[in-house]
Amino acid sequence: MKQLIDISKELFESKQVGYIIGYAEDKFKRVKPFVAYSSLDTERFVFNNNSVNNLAVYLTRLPKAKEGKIGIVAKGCDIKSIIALIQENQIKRDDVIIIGVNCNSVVNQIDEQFSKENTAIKCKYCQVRTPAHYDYLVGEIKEVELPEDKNFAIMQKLDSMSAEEKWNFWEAEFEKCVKCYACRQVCPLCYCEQCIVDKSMPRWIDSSATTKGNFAWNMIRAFHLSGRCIGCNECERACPAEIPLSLLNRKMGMVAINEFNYRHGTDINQPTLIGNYNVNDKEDFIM
Amino acid sequence: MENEKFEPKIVAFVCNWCTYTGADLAGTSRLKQQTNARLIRVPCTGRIDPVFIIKAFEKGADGVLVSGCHPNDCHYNTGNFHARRRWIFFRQLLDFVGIDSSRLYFSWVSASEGKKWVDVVDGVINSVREKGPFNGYKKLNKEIEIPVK
Amino acid sequence: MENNHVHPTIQKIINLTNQDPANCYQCGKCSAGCPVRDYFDDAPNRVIRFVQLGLYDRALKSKAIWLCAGCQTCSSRCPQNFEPAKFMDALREIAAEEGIAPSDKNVQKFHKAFLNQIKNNGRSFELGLIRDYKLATGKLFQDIDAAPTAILKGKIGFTPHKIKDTKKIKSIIDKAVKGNTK
Amino acid sequence: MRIGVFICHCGENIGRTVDCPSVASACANFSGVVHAEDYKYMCSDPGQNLIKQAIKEKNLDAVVVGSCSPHMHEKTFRKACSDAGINPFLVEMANLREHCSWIHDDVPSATRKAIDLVRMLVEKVKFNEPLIPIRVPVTKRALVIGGGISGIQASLDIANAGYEVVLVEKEPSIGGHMSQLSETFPTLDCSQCILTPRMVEVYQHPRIKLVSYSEVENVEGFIGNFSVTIRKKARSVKDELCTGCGLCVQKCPIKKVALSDFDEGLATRPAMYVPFPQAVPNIPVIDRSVCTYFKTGKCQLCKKVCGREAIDFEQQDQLIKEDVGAIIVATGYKLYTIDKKPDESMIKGYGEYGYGKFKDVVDGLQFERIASASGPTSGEMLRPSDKTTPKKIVFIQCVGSRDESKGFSYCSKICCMYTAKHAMLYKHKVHDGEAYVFYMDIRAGGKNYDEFVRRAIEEDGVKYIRGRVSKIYEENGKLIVKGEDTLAGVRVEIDADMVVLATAMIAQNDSVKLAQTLSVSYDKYGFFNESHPKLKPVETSTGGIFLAGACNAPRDIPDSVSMASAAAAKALVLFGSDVLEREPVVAKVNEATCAGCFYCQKVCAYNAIEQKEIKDRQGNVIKVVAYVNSGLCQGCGTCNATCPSKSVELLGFKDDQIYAQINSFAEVF
Amino acid sequence: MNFGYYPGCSLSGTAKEFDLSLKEVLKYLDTDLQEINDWCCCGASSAHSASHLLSVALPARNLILAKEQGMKEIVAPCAACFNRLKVAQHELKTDDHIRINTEELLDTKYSDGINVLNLISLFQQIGLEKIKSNAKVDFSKLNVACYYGCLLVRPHDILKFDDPENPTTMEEVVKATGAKPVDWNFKVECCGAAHSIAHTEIVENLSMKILDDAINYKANVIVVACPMCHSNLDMRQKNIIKHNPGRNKIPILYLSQLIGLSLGLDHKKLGLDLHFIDTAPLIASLSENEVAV
Repeated sequence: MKQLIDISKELFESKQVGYIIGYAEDKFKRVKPFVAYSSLDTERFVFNNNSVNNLAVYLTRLPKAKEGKIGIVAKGCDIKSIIALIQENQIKRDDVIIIGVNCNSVVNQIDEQFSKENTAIKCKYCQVRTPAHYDYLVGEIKEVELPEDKNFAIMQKLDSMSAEEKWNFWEAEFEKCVKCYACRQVCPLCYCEQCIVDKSMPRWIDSSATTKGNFAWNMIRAFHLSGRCIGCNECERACPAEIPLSLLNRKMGMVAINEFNYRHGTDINQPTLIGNYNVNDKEDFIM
Repeated sequence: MENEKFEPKIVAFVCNWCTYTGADLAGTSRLKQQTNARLIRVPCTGRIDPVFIIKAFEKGADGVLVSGCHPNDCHYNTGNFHARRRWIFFRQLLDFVGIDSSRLYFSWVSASEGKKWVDVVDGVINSVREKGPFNGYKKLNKEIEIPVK
Repeated sequence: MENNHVHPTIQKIINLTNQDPANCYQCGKCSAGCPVRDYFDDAPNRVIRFVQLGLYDRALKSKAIWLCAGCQTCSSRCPQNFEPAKFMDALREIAAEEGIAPSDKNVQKFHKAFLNQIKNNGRSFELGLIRDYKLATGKLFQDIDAAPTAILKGKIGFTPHKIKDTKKIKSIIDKAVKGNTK
Repeated sequence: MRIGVFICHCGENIGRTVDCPSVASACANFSGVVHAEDYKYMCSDPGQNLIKQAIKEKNLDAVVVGSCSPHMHEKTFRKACSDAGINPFLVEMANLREHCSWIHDDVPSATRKAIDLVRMLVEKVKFNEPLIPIRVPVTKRALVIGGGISGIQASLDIANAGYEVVLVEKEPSIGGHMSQLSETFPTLDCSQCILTPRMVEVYQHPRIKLVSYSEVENVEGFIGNFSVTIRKKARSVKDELCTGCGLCVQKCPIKKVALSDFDEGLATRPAMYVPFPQAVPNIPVIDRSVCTYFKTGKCQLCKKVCGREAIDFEQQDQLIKEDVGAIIVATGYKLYTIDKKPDESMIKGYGEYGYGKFKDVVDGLQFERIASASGPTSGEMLRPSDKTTPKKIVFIQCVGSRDESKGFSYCSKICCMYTAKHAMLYKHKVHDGEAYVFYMDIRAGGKNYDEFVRRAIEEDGVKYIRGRVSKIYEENGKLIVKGEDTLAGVRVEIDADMVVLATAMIAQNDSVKLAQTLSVSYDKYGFFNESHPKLKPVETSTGGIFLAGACNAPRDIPDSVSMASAAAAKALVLFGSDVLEREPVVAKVNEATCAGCFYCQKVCAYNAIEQKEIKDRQGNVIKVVAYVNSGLCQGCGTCNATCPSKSVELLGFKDDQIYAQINSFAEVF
Repeated sequence: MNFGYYPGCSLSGTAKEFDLSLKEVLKYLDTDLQEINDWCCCGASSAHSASHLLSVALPARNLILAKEQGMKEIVAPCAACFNRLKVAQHELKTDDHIRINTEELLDTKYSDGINVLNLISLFQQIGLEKIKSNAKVDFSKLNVACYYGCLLVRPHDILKFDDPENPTTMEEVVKATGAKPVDWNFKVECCGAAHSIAHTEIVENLSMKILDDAINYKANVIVVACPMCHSNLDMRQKNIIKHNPGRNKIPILYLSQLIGLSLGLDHKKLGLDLHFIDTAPLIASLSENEVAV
C-alpha cells in the first residue's frame, strides 16, 4: 500500500498526472473506485481483495485531465481492458500511466467476506495475477487457493443440451432482464456514444423489456463483444437480475481462442480479430 | 390452421454480385425450386449484419440462409472474408442460446452456380421443414400480444 | 476421398496410399530416374497408366511392382507430388490379397522368409533368413563364398536373438498381412 | 409517400405462373401505394410511358416495378422515372421473373410469393432517399509502371493520342526482358532491331516523361485522381548534365567487378556502367556496392574525366510526386532461377538438374544471351565452362512450370515456343550438332506457332522426346542426361555438352508489395488479378488501374503488346470525359454518434475511411471520427455491418431500408 | 548426454562393427545409449511390401515401448530403421484410420512425442566441435565420398532431413574429422537395397556404378550410415571385382568408424577388421601421417 501511495504522490509531485483512478474505502469501510486529484488524496488509496471494480471503464467516461496524463491503478485483468482501449483507438498509450498491481484474487460477492468460495469467476482461470504490461508494478504475489470453476461446468452442460433446452434455459434467464443497461454502463469496452439499443431508426432491438427484446439485446451485446471481451465479468457482477452473462462472453472468448488462438487486450500491436481476416479462416460450415 | 401442413418461411440474404446473379441464372435456366425463400439483396456479404438475422427470426423466419461470393471472388475483394469471420462467432453464439445450426445456413454460390443455388435453397427448405417451425420466437411473440391487465 | 463412382481397386489404392492415380500426368520422370527400371518389364509410369486405363490385371501382374526397390527416387522427384513408390507397395499388397501369382518369385520369397524370421524371433536372424530363402528358391549355392567369411568374422550369429514377446509379434503379422482391415 | 407499383407480365414469362392482375390489386392495398397496375411489357416504350404518365397524373414520388432482375432493367426503369422527375434512387425492382415465375410452377403460391416480393420493396422504397451521382474531375495524364515492351507500347499509344505519360522503370534502362532476347518466334526477327526504335521513340516523345532507375513508392487517391510518389534512386550521375559519351565507363578502373544482370551473369561489368550499349536513357550508373570511391574514398577517376561535371557522389534518393488519372501496371515477369524453392523447406530448387552447380546447365534467358549477337560470345554458340561449341545440346521444358512439387502448378505458356526457337537457333549455328528437347506436351496455340515447332522438328532435325528428365550429372566432362521416352517406353541417356532449362515465368519479387500499394488484388503466385477473366481482362479491381503484359500471367510478346494497347485504350476512354460520374451508393458517417473505434477503417478494402478530427471553437480536438472519402468508397457496406453503433451507413442500403424488408417478408405473423 | 537406442536387427548381426564402433565413439564423447528393452524388427522393406498396416504397426510397437521406458529421443543408426520409424510416426499422426487400426492390432494406445535421430543428426546434437577438438589423426590427405543412399533423405516431406538431391550434413561431420569430402554424383543413388539376396545381379550393377563414380572423383574411401548400403557396397564389391577383373578396390567405412579412427580409437574395437574389403591398406597409409598426442 505504501508503495502505491508513494508512486502516486511522486506522479503528482512531478506533475506527470492530472488525476489517478484508484480504490479507496468509504466510511463503511467498503472498497470503491476513487479518483485522486492531488497528492493528498492519494493517502486514501487502498488495494486488497475487495478491489474488484475494473477501473478502466472510467478512462472513457471521465473528462480528460486538464494537464498531465491519467494515472490508473489496475489489476492484470483490468490492464487487458486498457490495452483493448488502446487497440481500439479510445485512448493513447502515452496518455495513461498504468500502476499495475500484483493481485491475489478478488471477491465475488462484495457484501460478503473474501474467501476461497467467495472468489470472483475470472480469478479462477486468471493468467495475469502479475500484470503483463504496466508502467509501475506494486504489491506482492501470495499463494491463493481457488475454488473449482463451476462456471465452466455450466457452460459444458449447456453445450451438451439440445437446442430447445438451451433456448429454455436462456428464456428463463432473459425473462429476468429489466433492460437497466448496468451491464453496458460498467463495461469498459461499451464506449459507443450511442448504443445500438438506443437507436430508433430503425429499432433493431425492442426497447421494452420483453423477453424477445431481451434476447436480442443480450445476443447483440455478446456479439459486439466477440473477440473483444477481455473477461473482467463486471457486467455479470453489475446485473441486478443475476443473469449469467459471463457464460455468453466466455463462450465467445473461447471461440476466439479455439478458432483463432486470439486473446484481445494482450498486445497493443496485435491486429484485432474483428476487422482483420485470414484467407484460410475456417469455413467448414459454409455450403 | 393447426392441421395445415407446415411450410417453413426462409429469409435469404444474398450478395448482389455472386449469389443474386447465380439465382438469376437459375431462373434463366428454368431450374425449378420451392417457393418458401424470400431473398433480400445487399451489395456484399460484408454488408450483412447479424442483427438482420436476429430480426428475421424474430419476425417469424423458420430458417435463414446467407450466401455470397466464394473466397477470393468477392466483388469488393475482402467483404466476404470479413463476413466469414463474423459468422464463425455468430453461429456459435446462436447455437449457444438455442438457435441451432439447422436453422441458419451459409453458402458460397457464384454467378455461374445456378444449379448449386437451387440445391442449396431446396436443401435448406427441406431440412427446415423436417425440423419443424421455430417456436422459440413464436412463443415470445405471443407473450407480447397478450394485453397486460 | 470416398467416392461412389470409383472402381474398387482404385479406391483400395487411394485408401492405402492417400493419393489418387489420376494425379499422375505421365511425364515419365519416375521412370527416367528409376535405378531398377532397366530390369522392369513395364516402366513405372506405364504401370500407373495401366491403372489409369483400368487394366488392373496388367498392372498387378507386372514385374515392376516386385522389382521396385522402394528407394523413393521417383516419389521425391515427382512434379505432381505423386508417390509411385507407395503406389507400388499398394499394388503388391493388392496382388497378394487377390491371389495373383507374383511375376518375380524371388522377391516375394525373400520377403516371406524375412517376415518369417520376425514372426519366429521378433527380429530378423540372418542365417535363418538365408537358409529359409535358399530352401524356398533352391538357390543353394548363392553367396556360398560370402557366408563363411561372414560367419567367421562373427557377423552372422548361429543363434537368433529372440525377443520376449514373440507370440504377440506373430499375431500382429498374421492379422496385418491376412486380414488387412483397410 | 405516394408510391406507384407496376407489374410486368413479360409477355407470358411472368404472366404464365404469376397472376399479375391480382398481384397488382393486392399491392394497391399496401399502405403508401396510391397507384398499381399491370401491363404486358413494362420495359417497352408504351410500358415506360405508362409509368411516366402515372408519375405525373398521380404525383408519385417513388416507384416499384415488379418485373425481371434488376441486373436486366434497373437502368431502364430508373431512367424512365428520372425522365418523369423522380430521383432514380427512389425506384426499386422486384424480381418476379428470374426469382419467381421462371422457377415455380404452382400459380397460387408463386402469386403469393410475388406479392411478398413487391411488398418488401414497397416497404424498402419508403426509406429510400434521393441520391445524386458523385462527380469527380479527371486528371488526363497516365502513369505507366514498367518500361518493358508492354510499358513502352502503352506509353506510346497514350502519348500519341495526345495525353501526357509518366513512365517509371526500376532499372537504369527501359527495354525489359525483350532487349535481352536474341531473335523472336515465330518469325526469327532480331529482338533488339525491332525494339530499340521504340525505345528511342519513347525517349524523344514530347509527351512522355521517362523516369528511369526509379520505383513507385506510394499511391494515393482514386480513379481520375491519383497522386503518386516515385523514388528516384541515386545514380550518382546527374542525368540532366550527362551526354552519354561513355568516357567514365571506359575509364572506370574497377573493370570486371560484378556480374552483368543484362547478360544473366554470363559476363562482367565495371562499377560504372550502362546495362547495354543501346540503353535508353544512355546514362551510366555507379554501383555503389563495388565502387572504389564508395568503399575507400579514393579514385574519383570518372569525375575527373567527365567534361560535364555530371558525376555526383553525394546524390541521394529523391522522392518526386506526380498527379495522374490512370495507372497502367506493366511490371512484367521474372525467370524462375531455381536458386531457392519458394518455401521454408531446405530443398534448393532442382538439385537433380545441377543448376547452379554445373556451369553448362543454363536457363532460357542465359541461352538467349549466348545466342545473341550482342551477348558475351558475340552470338557464337559457345558453352560457358570452356567456351567450346557444344556438339550435343539438351533442352528441358517445364522446369518449374507444371510442377507442384518444386515449382508452380501453372503452365508458363511461352516455353514451348522459345525452346523450339532455341533449338532452331542452335541448329542454324551448329549444323553438325544434335539438339534434343524433352517435353511433356507441346502447347503451340497461336498464329504460325505450331508450324514453327513442326519446322524445328522436320526441317532442322531437332529430336523431340516426350518425357521429363530425372537427373543430370557430370561424367568425364559430359553432362549425362537421364530421361525417359514415354512414347517408346524406353530410357534415354544423352551425354550432352550443354543443357538448357526452360524455367518458369514467375511474378516479380516485389509484386505483392506493389499490389498492396496500388490496392489491386493478386493471385497466390503474386501475379496481378484482372477484374474479370473474360470481360474485363485489363481492368483491375480498382478503378483507373489497368494491367498490361506478363505481370498478369505468363504471356508472350504479341499478347503483351496487344494487352498494352488495350490497357492504353481503357485509359483513353477514361480521358474522354472531363468528369466521372459514379453511383452514389457510398458509405456516410454520422459524426455525432461515431465513437472513433475505427473498426470500419480496418475492414475497408479501399482505404476509403479516414480519420477526421472534430474541434471545438478554440481549435481543441474534441474527438476523432471516421470520414468516408466517397471517391474511393466502392459501396460494399462492410463498414456498416461492422460498426457497433451503426454510425456509418451505406446509402441505398441503409439499416432502415433493410429493416423494412425484413419486417415485411411474409404476410402473416 | 543420454539417448534411447534402437539398434535394429542388422546392428546385432551383419553390421556388428557399426554397433561396436558407434558405442566406442560415443563412450569417448561422453554419450550414453539406453537400448529399448525388447525391441522388435521395424519390418524393413519386407513389411511394407506385404501390408501397409504392418509397416506402421511394427515401428509403432517400438515407439510405444520407448515411450513407456521414459525415452524422449531415440537414436536409430540404421538408415532403414530411421526411415521406417519416422514414416510410421508421420502416418500415425496424420492418418486417423491407420492409427486406429494400429492401436487395435497392438492393443495399446499410441501417442506422439518421440524424437527419432539418425546417425548424422546424433553427431550434430553431440556437437561437431567436440569431434573436431578431439581429432588425433591427420586426415588432411583423405578424400571421402559421403554416401547417403535412399533412406536417410527420402521422403523429404516426412523426414525433413537435409536436401534430398544434394545433401551436405554428412560432409560437415566428415570435415570435422579433418578429412576432405569429395563432390560426386551418386550420394543419393540407390544401391539396390533389399534386393541384395533375391536379385544379386541388380545390386551388383547398381553398386558398381556408385563405386565407379566415387573412384572417378578421387575418393579413397566411401563413408556410409546404413548397414544395407554397407553390405551392398562392401560384401558385393568382392563379386563385382570378380565379374569385372582389373577394378580398383575401395574400402567402405561406417561414419562412426571414420570418427573413431580420427579420435585415435582401437581399430579392433571399431570392428575395422570385419569388412570384406580390407581396410588395412587405408589405415596404414594414414598412420604414416599420424601425429603425436
